[in-house]
Amino acid sequence: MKAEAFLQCSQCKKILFSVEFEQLLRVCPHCGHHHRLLAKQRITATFDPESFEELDKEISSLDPLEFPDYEEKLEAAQAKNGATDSVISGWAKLDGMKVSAAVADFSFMGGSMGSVAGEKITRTLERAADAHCPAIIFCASGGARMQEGLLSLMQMAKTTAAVQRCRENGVPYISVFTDPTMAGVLASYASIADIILAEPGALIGFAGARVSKQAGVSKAPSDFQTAEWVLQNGMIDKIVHRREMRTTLTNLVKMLSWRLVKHG
Amino acid sequence: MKAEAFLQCSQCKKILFSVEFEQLLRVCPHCGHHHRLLAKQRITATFDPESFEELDKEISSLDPLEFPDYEEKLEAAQAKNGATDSVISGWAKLDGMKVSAAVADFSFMGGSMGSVAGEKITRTLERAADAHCPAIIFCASGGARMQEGLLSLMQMAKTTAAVQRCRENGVPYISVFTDPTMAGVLASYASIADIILAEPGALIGFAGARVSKQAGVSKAPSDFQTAEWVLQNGMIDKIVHRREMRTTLTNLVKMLSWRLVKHG
Amino acid sequence: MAKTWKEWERPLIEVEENIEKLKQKAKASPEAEREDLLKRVAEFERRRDNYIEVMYSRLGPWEKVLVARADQRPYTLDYINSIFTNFTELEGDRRFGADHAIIGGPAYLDGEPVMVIGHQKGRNITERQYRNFAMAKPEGYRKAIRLMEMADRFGLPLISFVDTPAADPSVESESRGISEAIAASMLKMFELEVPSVSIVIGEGGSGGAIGIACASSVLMLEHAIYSVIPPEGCAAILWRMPDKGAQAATALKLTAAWAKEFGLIDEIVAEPKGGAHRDAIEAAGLAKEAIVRHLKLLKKKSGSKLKQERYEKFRKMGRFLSENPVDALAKTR
Amino acid sequence: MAKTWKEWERPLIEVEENIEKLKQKAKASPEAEREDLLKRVAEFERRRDNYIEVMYSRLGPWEKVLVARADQRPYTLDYINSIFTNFTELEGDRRFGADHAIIGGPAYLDGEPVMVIGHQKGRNITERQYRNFAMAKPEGYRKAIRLMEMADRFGLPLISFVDTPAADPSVESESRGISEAIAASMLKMFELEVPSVSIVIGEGGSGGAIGIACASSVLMLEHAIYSVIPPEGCAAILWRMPDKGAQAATALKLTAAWAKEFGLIDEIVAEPKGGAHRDAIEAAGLAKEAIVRHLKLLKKKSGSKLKQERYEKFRKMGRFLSENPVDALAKTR
Ligand SMILES: [Zn+2]
Ligand SMILES: [Zn+2]
Repeated sequence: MKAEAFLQCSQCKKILFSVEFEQLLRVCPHCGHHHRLLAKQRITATFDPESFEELDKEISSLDPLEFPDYEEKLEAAQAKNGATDSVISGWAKLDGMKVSAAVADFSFMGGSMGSVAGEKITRTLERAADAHCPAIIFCASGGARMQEGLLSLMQMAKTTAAVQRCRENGVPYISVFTDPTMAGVLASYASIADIILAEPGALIGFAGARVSKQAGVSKAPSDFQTAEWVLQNGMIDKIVHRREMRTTLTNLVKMLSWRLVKHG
Repeated sequence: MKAEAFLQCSQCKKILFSVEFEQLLRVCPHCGHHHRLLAKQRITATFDPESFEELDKEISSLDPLEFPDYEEKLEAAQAKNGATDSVISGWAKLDGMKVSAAVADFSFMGGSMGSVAGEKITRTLERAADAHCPAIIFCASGGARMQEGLLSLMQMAKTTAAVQRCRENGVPYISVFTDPTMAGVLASYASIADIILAEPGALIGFAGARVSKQAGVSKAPSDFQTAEWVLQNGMIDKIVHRREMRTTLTNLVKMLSWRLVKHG
Repeated sequence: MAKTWKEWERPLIEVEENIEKLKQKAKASPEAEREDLLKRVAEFERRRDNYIEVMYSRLGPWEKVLVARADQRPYTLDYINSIFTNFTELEGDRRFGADHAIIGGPAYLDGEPVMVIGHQKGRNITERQYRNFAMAKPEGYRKAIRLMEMADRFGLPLISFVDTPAADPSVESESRGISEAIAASMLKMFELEVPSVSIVIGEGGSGGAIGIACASSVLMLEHAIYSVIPPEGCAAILWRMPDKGAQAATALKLTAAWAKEFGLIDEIVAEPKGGAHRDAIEAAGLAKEAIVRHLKLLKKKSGSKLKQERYEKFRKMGRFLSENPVDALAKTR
Repeated sequence: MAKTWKEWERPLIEVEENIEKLKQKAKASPEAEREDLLKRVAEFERRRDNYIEVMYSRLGPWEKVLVARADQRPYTLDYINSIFTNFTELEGDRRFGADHAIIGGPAYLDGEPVMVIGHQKGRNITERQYRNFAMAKPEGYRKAIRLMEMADRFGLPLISFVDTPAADPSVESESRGISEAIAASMLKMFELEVPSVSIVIGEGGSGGAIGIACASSVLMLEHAIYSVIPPEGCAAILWRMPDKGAQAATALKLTAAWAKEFGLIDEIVAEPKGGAHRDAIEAAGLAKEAIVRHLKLLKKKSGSKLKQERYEKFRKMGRFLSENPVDALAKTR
């Protein structure tokens, strides 16, 4: 990507300084729209500088179903994004405190969850449970990865089972819904975190808005499937501005893992 | 009460044979209305013949608040009803299986729960938990007994705590909502049974219908606070005709206490 | 009979106004007169303080009702902001919707994390509507249950602030199971293996209150009320006269002193002279001292011991006549 | 390409009709001709049986889709009525409302109690609407969770029948947290200390299916399907042509054989010749045999062992390339 000095906010159409835009963590200074972040940008914006230690780099997607065009799509995504799949996982620190973290990247095949994403999320949660330290997962996904068929569906079960491990070990798990958090990801590990935060305006839903609106009797409100609507419906705990995310996470994680960290 | 040969159904106004009416467990053969039962009639209609062994007979209400007219009301109710308070408790059998049972009687001061009713319900649940046998409670109450003030409110907490004992001991607890099951009784031990059955048409609610209808924005439907409405809202498991109650309870209680009774 | 706290405190308010007038007059007066006027101001203030002290040390049940409902009385968030740091509100019931009549989240108490929940009243019309007059819907209790579970899972002591006229009785709340929600919330409180402290700070209104008040230690502010039914409702039923609230308040024995006398609360927490609304900071300080003291004792106990003692405490509540000598002994408690 | 099971079975239906006509003709014919006609009937019937056998032993993925959705296929209640006794449906989610797309309750299996849950389809328009086409709302999953908790509390093995096109995607279901409900239901299944068996009897439709299919043993009927997305939806996304369902069905590998091949189910349960809809009683008998056999093995294990093995089974699901030799080994499974 070539760095341009100016760019236009896709939401309010105003012209922004690229440098300022990046300093503001890609939040538009005019309309407050939270533009999507790449996984690496998210890591920099959230965790202690230089603290992220990536793991699970050695795994990458196969094409177990020999699904039409899947290999080509994967290769193209890898070439464009630089990562091997839609989730980056590893150790990180928040104000010096070790956390097991995973960050999804919507720009990699719509953040879809196949065997690799499922495995990385599972490992992230298992590492947290085993090391008795908190788990933090930034979600961004259109859902399960169709091209891996039933194997993808089973990642919902697998990651959910791993959440159960965290619960059993008394390890806090916080998920953050970023734009978008949908379908198979929302209906598995994302929604059963101890605490759920969301970025303003993030799209959050089970089915595509078109499908939802066709089904049932109620009309969809204008803010249907936004973070704000979902908060109003009791499904998340808090909408947090990107610039506050780090502080909020740090605060929560410290309070909930008080017992895990020996005090006094 | 003098036995008349005929009586009129308060619901459909049709004339009924008293003898037949009693044989039908006071369910109108014309409109199916389930007329209220006295606690003793309920016991006869439900449990194995002669199996009921009343306990807790030795406790009766005090007037700890010296509440206006409470003593007189109590004495009048005792004289009219023959029982010492609104709940009868003890051991009973269902198809030979021992159960800890309590039956409320709406005719005794509106089945209201004061210290005595709360104590009897609590003992019923504790006996079940301790003896590892199922608990069955027939509810019929307008709510807490105002005349015992905060002591009555605390019966909600006390009876709820006793339900927790049953849960911890893996003892099944079934409550049956009969007409009416309201307020402080509904908002405590009644609603947290493992299984909740209700008689057709029973009035079931937290607040009086007049209060409910004044509050909030939704209009009350015509079947508001009936067993049928409450079933539709997911709050109970099944509406059971009085003549099926014994069989249904027996079946459920046997299945849920399989592990408690040594098999094989 | 005064119907509101403002009406009942009117004499006091008039005194205050007169004092204020005198002060203004003094300010505008020549030096010679001023000294005399200021003396009178001081005298009035001394008398006013005396009056407040006497008035608030002899509050009758109905006056307690008025004070407990006073729209200047500190509410849960006032206590939270004074007592805790880093309070982070968490909202979801994960079932149906947000509820603003019960709030909650983790916070630090003297540097150690706790879970705080409480009914929240509103101070003006907009706020009151937003808070639904602190009448929680099923969602509120289900959120509370979630936070209690979280407290239990992560070992955070639970502190609940009780201040509600009643649970929401609307058709919608009925349809979503307000009764079940209250009962399940109590049940959860009896399951907790962490210490819990409840404090009735204003109105302890029947099921809506007890739903989040089944704690290891239950405290009650000096002028708070705790009742099975609002006095007006009681009067309406007993005498078909809702305006006989004062008589009903007396009959219901809804004061902290009676609750303590009956063994239904563990401690009465003193309020600042003239009531919590005269010094919210001091009120919070007094509440904090009591909460911290109870927590300190509770924290020494194991989870199973806490559970057992909580059970036994509530188990004993009730007064009845027994012909059985063992019960008879028990009832003399 | 056939779009429905009826369309696809049309040749067979025509044969059936011809046989019926011949039978009628034979009945009305004089003795001499009758014998000849009946011989022809017998020959046709033999051929028809052969045809059915061959046809159903070579079903392609799309035909499996049609058969799995067949409106004569036995549904959950058909299996329940054949396999269990004393099934007692319990309805409440204790939160919001009744849901008829998922049913459940305790029942006896060979004289011992179990907890049964399952998606329920409707056979005619009224029933289908009542069952919401077996698309469960949050209430359905929350009821299932309640029944699972009950099963765990009282030590009843859990048996779930999976047969849904998808979870209900309506605005109402979104607003009440269909995603949370599905995830929480899976979570609950991983918490259970009782044995659990799931059996996909028809359509195993994505999240709606896996929500109640995280069992110790997962079985799948021979002609059932199990898919991350309906083939039509997949075709619409891939090729913007929803009518290319057949191609998508092939690409998705949504058959029992593939699910077994990938290690995602434990056993394929044979159906009667010509599919479960040709003999619902035999189909239930075959399903019962498999369920009972799996339960028998599972019952020997402790609660913690069941939990651990269930975890490990699902933990292994997935296929990926790993440069780490330990993973590489694992993936060759
Ligand atoms: Zn903008
Ligand atoms: Zn009648």
